[in-house]
Amino acid sequence: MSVQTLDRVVIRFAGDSGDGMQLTGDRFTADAAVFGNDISTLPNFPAEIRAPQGTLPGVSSFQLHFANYDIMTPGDSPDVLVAMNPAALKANISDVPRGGLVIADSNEFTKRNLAKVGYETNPLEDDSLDAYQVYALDLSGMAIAAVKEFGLTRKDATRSKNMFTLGLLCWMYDRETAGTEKFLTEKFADKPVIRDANLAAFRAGYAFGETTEAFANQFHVGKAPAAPGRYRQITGNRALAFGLLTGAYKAGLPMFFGAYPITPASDVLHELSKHKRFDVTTFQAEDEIAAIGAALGASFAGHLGVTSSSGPGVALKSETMGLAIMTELPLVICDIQRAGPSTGMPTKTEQSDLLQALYGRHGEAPLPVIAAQTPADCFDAALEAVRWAITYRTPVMLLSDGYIANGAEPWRLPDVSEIAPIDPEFATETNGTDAKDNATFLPYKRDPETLARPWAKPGTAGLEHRLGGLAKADGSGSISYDPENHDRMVRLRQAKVDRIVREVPDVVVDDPDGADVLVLGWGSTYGPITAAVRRVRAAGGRIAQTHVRHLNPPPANLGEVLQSYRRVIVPEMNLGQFAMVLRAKYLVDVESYSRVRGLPISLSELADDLLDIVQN
Amino acid sequence: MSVQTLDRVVIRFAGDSGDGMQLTGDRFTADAAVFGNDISTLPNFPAEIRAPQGTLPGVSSFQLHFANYDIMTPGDSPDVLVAMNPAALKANISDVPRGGLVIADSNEFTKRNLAKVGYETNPLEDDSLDAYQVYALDLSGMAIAAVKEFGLTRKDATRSKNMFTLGLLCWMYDRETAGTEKFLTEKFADKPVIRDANLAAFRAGYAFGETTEAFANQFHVGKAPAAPGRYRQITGNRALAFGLLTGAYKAGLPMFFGAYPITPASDVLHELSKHKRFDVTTFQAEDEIAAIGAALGASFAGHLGVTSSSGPGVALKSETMGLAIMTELPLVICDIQRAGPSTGMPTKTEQSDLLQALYGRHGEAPLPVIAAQTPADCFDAALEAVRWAITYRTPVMLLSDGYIANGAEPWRLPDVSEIAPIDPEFATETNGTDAKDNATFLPYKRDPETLARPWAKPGTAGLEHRLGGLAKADGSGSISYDPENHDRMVRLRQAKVDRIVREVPDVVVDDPDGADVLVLGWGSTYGPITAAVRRVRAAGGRIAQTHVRHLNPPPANLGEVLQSYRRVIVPEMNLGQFAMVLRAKYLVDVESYSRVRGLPISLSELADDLLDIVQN
Amino acid sequence: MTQTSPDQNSPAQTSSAKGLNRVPLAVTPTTRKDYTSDQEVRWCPGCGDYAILAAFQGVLPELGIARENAVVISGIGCSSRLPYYMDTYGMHSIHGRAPAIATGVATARPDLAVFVITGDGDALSIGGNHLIHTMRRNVNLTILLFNNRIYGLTKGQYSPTSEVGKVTKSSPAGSVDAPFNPVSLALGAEATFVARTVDSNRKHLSEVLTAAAEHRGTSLVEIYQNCPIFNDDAFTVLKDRDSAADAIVPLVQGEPIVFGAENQWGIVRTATGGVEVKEVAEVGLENVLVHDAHDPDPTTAFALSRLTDAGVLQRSPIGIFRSVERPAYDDLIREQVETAVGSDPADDAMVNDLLAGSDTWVAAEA
Amino acid sequence: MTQTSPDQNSPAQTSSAKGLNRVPLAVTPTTRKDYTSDQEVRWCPGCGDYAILAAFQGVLPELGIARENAVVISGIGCSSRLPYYMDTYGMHSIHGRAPAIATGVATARPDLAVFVITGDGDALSIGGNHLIHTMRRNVNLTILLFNNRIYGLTKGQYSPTSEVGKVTKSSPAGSVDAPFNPVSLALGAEATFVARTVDSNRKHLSEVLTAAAEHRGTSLVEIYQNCPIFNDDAFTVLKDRDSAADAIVPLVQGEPIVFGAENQWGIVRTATGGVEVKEVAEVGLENVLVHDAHDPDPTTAFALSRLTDAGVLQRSPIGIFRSVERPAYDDLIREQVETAVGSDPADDAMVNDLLAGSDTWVAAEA
Ligand SMILES: Cc1ncc(C[n+]2csc(CCOP(=O)(O)OP(=O)(O)O)c2C)c(N)n1
Ligand SMILES: Cc1ncc(C[n+]2csc(CCOP(=O)(O)OP(=O)(O)O)c2C)c(N)n1
Ligand code: SF4
Ligand code: SF4
Ligand SMILES: [Mg+2]
Ligand SMILES: [Mg+2]
Repeated sequence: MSVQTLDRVVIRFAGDSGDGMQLTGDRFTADAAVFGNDISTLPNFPAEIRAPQGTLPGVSSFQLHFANYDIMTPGDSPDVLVAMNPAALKANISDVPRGGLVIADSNEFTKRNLAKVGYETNPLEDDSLDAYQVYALDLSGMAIAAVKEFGLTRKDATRSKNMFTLGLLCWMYDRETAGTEKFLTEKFADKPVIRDANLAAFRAGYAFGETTEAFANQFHVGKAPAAPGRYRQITGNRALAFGLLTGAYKAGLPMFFGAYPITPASDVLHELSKHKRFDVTTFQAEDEIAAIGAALGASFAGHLGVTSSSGPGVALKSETMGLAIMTELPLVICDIQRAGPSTGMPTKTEQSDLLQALYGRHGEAPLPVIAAQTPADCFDAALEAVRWAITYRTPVMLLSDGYIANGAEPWRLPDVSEIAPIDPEFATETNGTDAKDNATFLPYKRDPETLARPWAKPGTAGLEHRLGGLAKADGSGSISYDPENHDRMVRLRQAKVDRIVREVPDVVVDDPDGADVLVLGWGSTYGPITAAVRRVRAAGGRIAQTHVRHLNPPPANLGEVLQSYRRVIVPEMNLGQFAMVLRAKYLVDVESYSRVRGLPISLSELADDLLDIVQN
Repeated sequence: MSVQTLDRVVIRFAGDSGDGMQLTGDRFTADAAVFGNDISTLPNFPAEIRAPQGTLPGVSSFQLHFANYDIMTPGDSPDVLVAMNPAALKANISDVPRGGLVIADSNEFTKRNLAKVGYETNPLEDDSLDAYQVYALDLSGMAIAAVKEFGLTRKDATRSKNMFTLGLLCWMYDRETAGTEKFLTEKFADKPVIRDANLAAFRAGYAFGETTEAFANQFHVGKAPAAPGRYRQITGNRALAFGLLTGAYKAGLPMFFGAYPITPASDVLHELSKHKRFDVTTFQAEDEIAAIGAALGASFAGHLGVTSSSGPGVALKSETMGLAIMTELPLVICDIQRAGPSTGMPTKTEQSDLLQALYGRHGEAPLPVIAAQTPADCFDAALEAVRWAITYRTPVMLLSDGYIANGAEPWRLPDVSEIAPIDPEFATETNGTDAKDNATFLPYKRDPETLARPWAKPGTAGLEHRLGGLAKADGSGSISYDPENHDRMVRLRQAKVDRIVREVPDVVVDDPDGADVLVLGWGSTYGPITAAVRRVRAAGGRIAQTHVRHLNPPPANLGEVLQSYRRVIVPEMNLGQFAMVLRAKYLVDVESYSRVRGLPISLSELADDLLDIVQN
Repeated sequence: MTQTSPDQNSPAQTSSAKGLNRVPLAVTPTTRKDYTSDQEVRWCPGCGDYAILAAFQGVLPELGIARENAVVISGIGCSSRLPYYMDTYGMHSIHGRAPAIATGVATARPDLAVFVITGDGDALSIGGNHLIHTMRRNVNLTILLFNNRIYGLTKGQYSPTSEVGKVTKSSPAGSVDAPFNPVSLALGAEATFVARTVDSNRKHLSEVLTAAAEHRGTSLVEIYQNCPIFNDDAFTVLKDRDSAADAIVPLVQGEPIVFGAENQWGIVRTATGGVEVKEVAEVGLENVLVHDAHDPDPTTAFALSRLTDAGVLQRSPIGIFRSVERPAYDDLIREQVETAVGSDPADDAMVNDLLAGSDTWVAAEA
Repeated sequence: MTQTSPDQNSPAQTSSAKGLNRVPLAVTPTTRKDYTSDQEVRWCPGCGDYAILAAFQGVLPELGIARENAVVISGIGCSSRLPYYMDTYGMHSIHGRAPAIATGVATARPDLAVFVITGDGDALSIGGNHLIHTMRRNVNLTILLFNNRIYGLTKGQYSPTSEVGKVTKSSPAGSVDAPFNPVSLALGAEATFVARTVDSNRKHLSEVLTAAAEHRGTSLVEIYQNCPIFNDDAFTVLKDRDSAADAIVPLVQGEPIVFGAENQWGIVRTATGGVEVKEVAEVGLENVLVHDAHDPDPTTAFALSRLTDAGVLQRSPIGIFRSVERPAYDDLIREQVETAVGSDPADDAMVNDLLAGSDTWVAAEA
């Protein structure tokens, strides 16, 4: 048996919702990451509700791409498909290119299970999979045998099949087993029987690979070059939670996080609720309006208010965002986008809340918008959102989406000590005089530099003041119906947001060959676009690429950049929302490349299309 | 005494909130309208809450412009100011051009009242009003005297001063008294003492004008030429309510109107609640979400669902609009805009909800948007919204604003028999076959022409079906997570809205002189822009004008029109929202002319600015 | 052109039940199968929703109404998937808004039997306001509140009916929110019909649902529903054979409220106005409270609702707590409209008159 | 860099009242004038809001707390203008959301005394859900619900407390909505402190507000407030000298509930669990119900709430219906956080550790 070296592999684990595929994928990913591969993952949950066992809608999958170089996406098509039942095979086989590897649990290919998904004969036995390398193995049977001695129920015993499978794959891809063993030991620390059974199944799987002659080869994917540093693997939602937490920490503020559960944003709530140690309070509200309301109240009280949701919940928050804009208090609103409109496809991804983020409020109600572009980048984006919110006393909208929220990649750990602190600069003294020339506090007297207003915490004697949603007089913040004052205040609020461009670095264009076509994206299309651009270049196409992270205010040089290309292509998972904004702002005929499938844009399709474009 | 003939007069009635100025203005307007003048009015309420008597915030005013020609606005500055107390004088005098007429109730210029608004000396007695023609008359004293015989309380007696004043002005402007006498007789039919006292005060005011020598002149403003027909005076909110009602009537559908009170939209609810006779049900909901929800439920049940609100309430409705878009049911959503953001200035006008109307929803959620341009036009706009909603099975957003909602103008009455009927075309039969080839109802099988889906009323046997917010399969409407289906459905919903362009007439440009500058507006700026354009032309400037009523989808020829002018100026009461849309859509460098003062754009300021532009 | 509301004047024979009195009867009797749609039912194995669906599909044919006149409106949640499985008119709407949407349906159409399917999160968290307003208005709806005391669809966060201290993904240190008692809340919100039943008791469930549908006005039925995936032990005491008899307190109209394997327990009034559990042998059957759901005063029903502790349920009355008559919102508002419309619908002339108002003038040909 | 929450560890002396137990006391006593802002008060002449404002401005100094630690949050409505007139920290927020916003304030800051000012529309119509959830959680807030039984600010539409049949601009044929009884609703929503008082009775108003502020958890105070402009006769029976004695039923802790000019009327329990009015002479004072707001069972309080008819008010108890102890949401959740933070706040190393998690690897210099 030999070890064959590969640059990259895409494995897709697929099974029934109850088969533990997410866990299997996670573990394999962790091992690959710790080993030093670059990784990118794509979990794919069934629709929110549980479908009956063994049916197509019940299939859950997890795709992992690992490589010895810097990769950008979880891959379009898997090299290896692990199918734990007929439904998993049927749902996924069409994505596997001919010649791909299929490992199937033959034990589950019973008449009944086959019938459930409409297979008339067993595909493992007829010739329908001839184009693939198929390994039909009795995975569950072997797992059950491996755990026999522990006296588990049949159900529990069968459950260990995922660990058996993981063991087998660890062997196939030449992985260390220590990480998973440690993981299992810790996870089941207080259920020793389950722990030992899982360990046994895992080891049995590994041993099966090693001893059986079923497999011709082991494969090895080397370490990816990576900037020196300490790394971990991280999902977008966790990184986002960490970014918020770190921001509050660097500002020396307790965080108040108000949320109402919603897919795919709930994990931000779940993550933060674990970190009370860091002075984070999570409030599970009765609805999204209460969630943002309480967060705004906490900001008024001098804490960092944060709220997070997905499209339908963010829609409900719009009225309160208007109040946050009027009261000019720090607030971070996270929108983890999913496929819409309405309930749409809650477990699928999309970028279609951009216009809601920019314009979804009544009146002139501007706020800054930042979009994260990869799972790890959610950390930086969230940290920046906190910084802007506090510095400029403004609600900030942070956009992520289901793809990066649930996907994972290696993250080079920052050193918290090196992150610039955020100064909330609470007001402590009066800053003006009233009509009678007494010293007074003017809550709307702005910092001439940032246009931010002072933030005075309740409890500070002498700075008592009232905020509210009514039009307010410049400076004093008293109710004002003066027409000129209103016009001025509307423009001041806009100017404050526009001025944040000071914080926005110019976009950098990656254009090694002096191309005349530019592809421009924002948010989670970063991975697919970058990968597609590589392919185009590899195929000899000249193409420039840039990615916008600050959607409002956009970078100062953006217009210039757009004008300097013959064609600008903007791939988005919506009907061209950012393209519209760019056209309006810069009067450049940017072309929207729109795919609204609830999936990340296909890198191969995009690469082909871009190649077509640059070659014309 | 002579009667002097004038082309136009602008009168502003101003007094304390309790002084009945709105009623006085209304009556004078009605008389002017019935006489045959063209009219335009601008009520100006104090902030929503009552201020203490005699203070500046408590001043309520009503401006009426009447003329012997077709006028466009209530006028920038009043020729005549009626000031019922010092606060009314102080709040309004700066708007009166030098030489203007001021009629003041000298009785109210007491030390106490003067002090309340910071007058140190009595302006009726010092020289501060030298630039005006001032008539300081004891209006309340004379009114009280006139009603003495009726034995009213002093408070009630004092109240009659507004009718005294009205009588005086009727004389001054050579008006018939019969209309007001009829009005008072009917209004106070069951309070004979009040009726007679008001009549007496009114007649006394008229007689005072006739007999005293205080006034040198009577004035006469002749009839305005008008298209032949029967006319009435109407406010925007009433016209809007009538348009909705007529639309439902022409469709043969009962109307279900769900609303939660909010300024300045409440009057639509108030008006419709009076018309149960026309099968209109009004539902005062617990909030705006319930209001739109119940309306959508009624549409599902086969009635015409309608909801109305202003910006803050419309924001709350966004999530449900998404459901309406997904279920493709008829629904009309009226947004009577007011000054924002947040609570803003509820009694003031603005056009700043346009982007919310177009984009304020999560996901790709397109809907048609129609904007009314004058009070009377609210009828046509509402009727059209109903027609589109029913024909295309779509929520339609109808935009009005505080200016036209409360303002009034003459309206040439339509003949309901001549309005084209609206066919709800309820589905009555199955329209497809299911997997087993049985006849079945496919709720998302579209009309190839309109792309509208069939609307089947509950109670129709055989067409039972389930709607919902989850992504749905093309045709059957079943839940679908298929990526290609989702992409197709997103585009189909967009295409359906885009296709409504079939209903949209091309914009017509008024360009008598072959100008190279075009001024383009939408909504309630119609009046000020048209008036300003007249002035520009009168001053020799060449300028073209067009006004857009269909904001989504816009008229087919709009791009072409924009491209054919050297400069395009877009005046809006916001920071340039429609300008942004035009730039994005047509890549034309339209220029935003933005005034955000909570007031209609000043016609004289606009005229000056436009003149500047065309002369450069 | 004249305006008609054909749907409101259906000539068919209508139900004699008050709650359905303008709903046409089926010409040929329907069966459970008629109410089953072609969609595959998709809940987790063992989910209590299956039993409720089955009972509901069984009750509808019994009501005798025409299937096409049944409308089922839900919000969002596992439970709210139910309309897809019913071959009636239906809408799976948005989170928390089903009572509002159903209010529109019921007000527009007296000839429809309108059901709302909702969960403890949908009805009591985001939708709490619509729920209480619907009850105070007494809109003619039958609301099935599936209370699994958890957010099922979003994978198991605590809900407004979860017990204090509940550890979930969003409350790793235990939740600190005191729960609602849905029956108390409904009574405080002026509900005219409030009942509770259990997914696992098909007979009781069917009886309660039938009574609820036949009640005119809002009927709120709280259904204890097991979620084996995220909250499997929420109702163990009530469902466990050994403990159930001592834990479930059946309310039967006109009967003394007794329970226990030998009916050895009875409910008696306390001196301070509430109710408590006593041994029947000790107090005498004649001193046991006789259940009267029709009492116009909701106080005793409220007292009974307090028997349910909000923690790990140890004891809970099931049955109809309250069932009283009060005019339904939709009937009243329809009456205003129907009176105004009268027997002759508006015609063009009337609309023209309305538009014209009383002050018009004529501009002649120039 | 270390993280501190200075506001939570104020060294100043704090109030001894439970509801304010972490709120610092004023160093020099405050007066009503200190609480008066420079904004001109703008309500209609004769509006009941004036009296409530005055009473509130009088109560705050009595509480002894530092003025800068008082926060007043309101929604939208005439009543909700109140914060502008208070020289404290405050927010005039948006319609219906004040309880949610105040929950954030109170949870973040135990050293603040947080008041919510709201109206019957603001609290019970659009804001109903936040209100009931606040009460069930028992967030430490004092809620002043100005009930004028009308929407004042929007010029007089009927509200969820208006009587059936009310003719307003939006209900020209008379409204058909049955109103809420705010006290019943609060009790159904698990409120721990529920009281009612009247704008015109300064002494009672002040006493009730003081008790409410001193209660830990949510205190709901319904205040009958006259709106002379749009609903002038809503409380005539209660305010008219001749009828008031027979209409107002004062609840006094530990005292028999009697009323009438000669205290000739008393409240007694009915046989069916409710309460009713009897002549004291007839039943004997010893049989009159003795008021106990501290009864852990809310049933009697609920029964008392039903004495108020929802129409033209003929009779109404005022005073504290219920006042019981239950842990406050904000205390509990803060306790979790404070315990986790402990005495040594997180430092860089701890944050670095958190970010790193347990599975890290190192990429060396290439
Ligand atoms: C506006 C909005 N917020 C949040 C969600 C996410 N969500 C869907 S169902 C649900 C709660 C479900 O709980 P419950 O009503 O008890 O139903 P169950 O699933 O337990 O039957 C939540 C939070 C959503 N779909 N829409
Ligand atoms: C979202 C929203 N909807 C509606 C309104 C309009 N509005 C303001 S106050 C109010 C009702 C006020 O009634 P209430 O709370 O009883 O206060 P009151 O004026 O009687 O004191 C309404 C409907 C609003 N400001 N915002
Ligand atoms: S999660 Fe719970 S409630 Fe939802 S389907 Fe599964 S078992 Fe039923
Ligand atoms: S409208 Fe009524 S509640 Fe509002 S300020 Fe005037 S009197 Fe008071
Ligand atoms: Mg639930
Ligand atoms: Mg009110």
